Amino acid sequence: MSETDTAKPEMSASTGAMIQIQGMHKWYGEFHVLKDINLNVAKGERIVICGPSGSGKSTMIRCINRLEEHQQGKIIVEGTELTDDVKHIDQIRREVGMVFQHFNLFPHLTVLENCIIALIWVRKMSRREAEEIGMKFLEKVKIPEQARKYPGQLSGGQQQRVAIARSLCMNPSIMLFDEPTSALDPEMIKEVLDTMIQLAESGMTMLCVTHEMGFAKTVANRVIFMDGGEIIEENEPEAFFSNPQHDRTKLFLSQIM
Amino acid sequence: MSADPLSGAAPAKAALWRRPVFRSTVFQVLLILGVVAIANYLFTNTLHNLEQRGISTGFGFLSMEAGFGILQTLIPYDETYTFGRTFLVGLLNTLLVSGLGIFLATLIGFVMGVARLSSNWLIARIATVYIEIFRNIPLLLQILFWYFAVLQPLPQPRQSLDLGGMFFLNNRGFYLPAPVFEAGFNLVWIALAIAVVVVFFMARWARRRQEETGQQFHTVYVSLAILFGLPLLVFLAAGTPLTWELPALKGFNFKGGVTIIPELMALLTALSIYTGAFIAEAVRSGILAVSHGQTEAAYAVGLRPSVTLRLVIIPQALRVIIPQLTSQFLNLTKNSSLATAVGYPDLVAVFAGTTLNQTGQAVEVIAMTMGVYLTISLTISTFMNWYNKKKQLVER
Amino acid sequence: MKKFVLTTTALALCAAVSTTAFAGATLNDVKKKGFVQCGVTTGLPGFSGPDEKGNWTGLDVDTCRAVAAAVFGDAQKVKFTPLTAKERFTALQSGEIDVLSRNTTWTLTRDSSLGLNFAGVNYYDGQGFLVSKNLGVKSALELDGASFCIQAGTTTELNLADYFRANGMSYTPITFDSSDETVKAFGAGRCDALTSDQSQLYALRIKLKNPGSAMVLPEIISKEPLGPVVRQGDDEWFNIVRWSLFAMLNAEEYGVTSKNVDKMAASSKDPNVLRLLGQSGIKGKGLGLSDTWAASIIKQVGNYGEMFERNVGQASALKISRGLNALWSKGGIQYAPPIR
Amino acid sequence: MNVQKQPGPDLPPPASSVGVIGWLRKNLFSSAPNTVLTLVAGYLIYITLVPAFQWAFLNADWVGDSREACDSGGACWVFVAVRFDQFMYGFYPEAEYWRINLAFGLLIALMVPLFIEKFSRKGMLAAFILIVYPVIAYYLFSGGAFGLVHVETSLWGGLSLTLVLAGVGIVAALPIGIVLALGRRSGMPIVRAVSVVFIEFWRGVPLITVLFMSSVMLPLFLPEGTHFDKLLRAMIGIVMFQSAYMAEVVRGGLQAIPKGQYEAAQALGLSYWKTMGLIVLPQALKLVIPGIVNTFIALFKDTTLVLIIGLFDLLATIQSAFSDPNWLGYSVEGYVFAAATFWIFCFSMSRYSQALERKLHTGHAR
Repeated sequence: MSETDTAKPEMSASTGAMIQIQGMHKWYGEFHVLKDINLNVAKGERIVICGPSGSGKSTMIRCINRLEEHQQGKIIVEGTELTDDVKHIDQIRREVGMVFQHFNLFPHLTVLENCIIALIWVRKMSRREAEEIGMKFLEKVKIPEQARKYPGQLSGGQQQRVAIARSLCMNPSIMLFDEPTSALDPEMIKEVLDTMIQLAESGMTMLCVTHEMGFAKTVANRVIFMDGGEIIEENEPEAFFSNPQHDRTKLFLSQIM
Repeated sequence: MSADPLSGAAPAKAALWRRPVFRSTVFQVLLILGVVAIANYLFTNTLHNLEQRGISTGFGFLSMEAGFGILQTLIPYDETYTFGRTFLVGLLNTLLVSGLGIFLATLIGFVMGVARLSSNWLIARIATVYIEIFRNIPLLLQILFWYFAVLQPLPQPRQSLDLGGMFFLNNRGFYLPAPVFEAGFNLVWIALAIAVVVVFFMARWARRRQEETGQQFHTVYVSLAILFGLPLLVFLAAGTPLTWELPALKGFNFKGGVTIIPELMALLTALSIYTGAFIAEAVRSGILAVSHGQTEAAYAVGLRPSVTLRLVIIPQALRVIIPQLTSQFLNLTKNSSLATAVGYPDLVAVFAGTTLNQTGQAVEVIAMTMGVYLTISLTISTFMNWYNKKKQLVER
Repeated sequence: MKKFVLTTTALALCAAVSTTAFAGATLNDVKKKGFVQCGVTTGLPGFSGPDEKGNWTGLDVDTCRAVAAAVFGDAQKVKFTPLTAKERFTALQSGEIDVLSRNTTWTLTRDSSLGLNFAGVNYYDGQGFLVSKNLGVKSALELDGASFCIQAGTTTELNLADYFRANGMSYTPITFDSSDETVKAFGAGRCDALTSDQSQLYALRIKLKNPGSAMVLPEIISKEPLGPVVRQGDDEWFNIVRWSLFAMLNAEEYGVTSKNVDKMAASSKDPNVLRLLGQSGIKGKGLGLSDTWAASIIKQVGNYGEMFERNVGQASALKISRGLNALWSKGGIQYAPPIR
Repeated sequence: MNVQKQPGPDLPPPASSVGVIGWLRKNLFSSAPNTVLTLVAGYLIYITLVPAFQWAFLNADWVGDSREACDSGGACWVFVAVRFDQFMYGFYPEAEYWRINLAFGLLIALMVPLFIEKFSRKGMLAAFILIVYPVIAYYLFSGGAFGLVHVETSLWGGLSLTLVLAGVGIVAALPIGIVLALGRRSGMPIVRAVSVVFIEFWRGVPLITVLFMSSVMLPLFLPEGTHFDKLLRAMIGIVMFQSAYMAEVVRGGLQAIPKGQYEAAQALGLSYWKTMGLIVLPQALKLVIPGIVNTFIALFKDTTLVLIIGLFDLLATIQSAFSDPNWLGYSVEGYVFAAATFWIFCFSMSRYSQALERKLHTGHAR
């Protein structure tokens, strides 16, 4: 597929990287879920992570904002190392937005309230200010008219767009997507992907766990293939899809294409 | 349906007895007749029986002198008061034990429900064991156990357990110092009232300020400081106008102070421990009903755990907990009628027991007693329906 | 559908139970059932209670047996319903039992507004106090401020209130449903004194862990004539119960006992005895009973004296002396109208 | 810029996160407050459980036939052992115990196939248990026919009475509950109103007043001279009370059946009763089995209330044994025995209902 017309950011070594993951390991009890993960993400880079289920994709990105705890190695986000320290965790979570497979909107709050809750309680904004920002992002995801409704009244695609707006309100420098479209009906996938493409075009640093290969080809700078808790292969999208190197990658691609 | 679908004419009318409307009308009329007939049958029988046996009827007995004493009365009462008064005394005693029981059971239930979900294995295990033991043993047995096996073997008044010279525990009850308000204490009450008003307005101001400027205010701490500090200052300024009346052994028993009779203690302990186990389960299921994704989403947008709990988890968990909680409150109130097994003078013991026996007017007395419980339970369930409707999640 | 269910239920109930529709028919009803249903205490030594084998014994129980003997000629044709003090009147009013013989005190209210009639007195009693010996109290007047264990729904409750009011003293009542609970609470020291009819105090004292540690105070603060009760409005049944009791008293007066009753019937020259045993005079006609109604009572249950001694007197664990309950001719007040 | 990596081997986790130490760290000492909590709780358990265990087992007396056998200072289980038969059978004649044993044995034997997955005639068997078995059990308990000696209900008692009351309560309440639940969901306003009033009335009053009413006042409502058994009257009270609760459980099940099921049944031309009887109720009842079991547990515990109206269930029998002058002062043992008995029944039933709930993936509370 075609290259996107945004400038390709430089692959920086360790300086200037938004996220640095070095030698990270994670275990669930005796089970070794993530093995020696090394990954650098530069500013503005858009990475798609794919792989069979249970390969540790979600776990890896959930480690980045400490929804999961890693046991070995380092995760550094914008120069802050992720440790037990609550202050560091708070700081990193403010910089990192996340969109979940099942949206995880707060069902007891309206769409707008979902968007502004963190602005009020974390950024300590006035309600009016927060609502302005909230509306701005709801407009951006093209559902300002739903602001006063409750999440339960929206379609899945609309809910996911609200979830994206909710994350954007916090003005994050990195966005994590954990299979954002896999719980949606086909006709809704497109509206969510469109929003994500729009976001990518605005220069947001993004890590997406997704099986939408079309999306990967359109927007990704890099595609990462994971299996068995390890990064098996990573490459530019075109090369990755046209010329996979590893057997497991080939097998995986043959199954989903 | 019409016989010939092609004719286009108005559908032909079915025979009367085949029409659903007719059938349901007939059925309902028959039902009403049946219910009325049965009610009438029971009513005439009762009237006939009462008349036949020369049993007095009507509510005149309520204004007759009762002539018996009651162990615990919240309002002035002695033998010269009427049966109407005994009704009131019993009712208030029921409300007392229910109110205290609801408070304690909720406390125990919330602590145990949260403890059961604790990450500390031992704490979670203790909570589980507590819940599984106490909710699977009949309440009556628990009441009897606390009364006959735990409280009665306590020492006699003269060998009371002395807790600091102010609190005494023996098999006649738990004796606490009673506050004696001297002149000038009224100022403290006034200060407290002012503090409440101040805190109320402060909370409003803080909320508004936050909405306008985003600045947050330590409402909780400041409120507590005002609520306790202001009355305390006034209290000290007025020259500490409060003394404590200590219970002391005089004659056969302790006199003075506040007494919690063992009947109340046993009933209260059993009711709150038993109901607490059910509430703990409700709390646990409520918290579990909020999916883990909600917490993750809240963390992901940067909310701190305490804020997450307050704004995201609790409001959603309460939707599940409150209906179960109200029905437990209702059960507790109804179960307080087991008071009669240990001689606590509640409504059933005093009114449906002694009063019924002295007057012999079973129908009136039992009707009044059931009426009270029905009123309580209908009030609570009306509230619950209202709450459910209000809090129902809006969905497509 | 529901109506159908309800009517069938109602029909089923009507079919399942025996029904007699007219007042004054207790006797017919009892005869039809084949037994007398008698309400007794849930257990009070000497008055009523089941022994280890489940047989009911006691003074109140024997009073009922006498009625059964009069009606059926068989003192065993009686069934017992144990009742708490609270339940007893409702049970009688509602027709659950035919006669209530449950050490119940005869009072004006109970006679008039409860729709009941007392058929006589099988035990003259009075309310007293049981206290622990180490309390050091010698008289009830020293009990100001004490707490009392009482049984709910009894005249005891009212008498206690009256007595303390009259003497200007204060007290705390602790009211239980059954006498078992009162004695248990007293034994544990929940109250300073247990108050009840004196006869019961002796009976309840046996149930203490250490009966010797408690004593009965001398005061008797009330009159407690105890006797069998029937529903108002059935004079025939009322007479039967009343005269069953009188027959036993008369028998004692004339020296007729369960041992000599047959001999007396055959050979006595005393016209009083002959009339009592149905050998002459009105016999059983007036009561609607067989001629030997009184003879069967005496033969199977005994005369009043025998009944008394066996259950509460010297032959029992209670060892209560006859006192007021001796015959009028022997210094007591038990007095039965003549049978003629 | 292709980067490749060969898969590495699974490594063992760091020692501090697994094994006994890892478990302890994670579950007991994960933070300072947690450590304090653990230590305090551990101490509390130590000071309560150890003496309780010593009292109940180490220092207890188990054998003997009089109170003289109890001299070790611990629990006197002899008291329970001596009275065990009475606790189980009440005053039922000893020679006839086999009838009670047979009745319960038969019931258990009949119930076993219900728990076997492969058994295909569960419906038939359940119907047999609900309809035919009660008749058999009645004659076994009561006698008076087939050459069995008649045993009056006033002699029934102990655990067997508790079970009879709870069993009758649940079996009789089920059909009434179903009718009431259907009534409450009916489209006919009057039917609905009557059901609602009935259900709310019984749910709003305490069982003890219901029992009191049925035990002494019922004859007042019926024609003069109507007699029936005290136990039967207690049962009527319990059944009325229970059917209201049962109705709410069944209603939960009915609500859980998707509308499509009703529509599909009607599309097939089934009448109301056929729709209910053939399509909706079988599904709904299966859904609410856990709820029914829970109601049964509640009822089982509630049967203890009959002691207040003078019936001798397990608790009342034990309670009455306390006043035996030869055995005064062993009430704790009696209560503990009663509690343990009730607990075993209730706990195993509640576990069963939880397992069912998991299996059916549905709660009964709706």
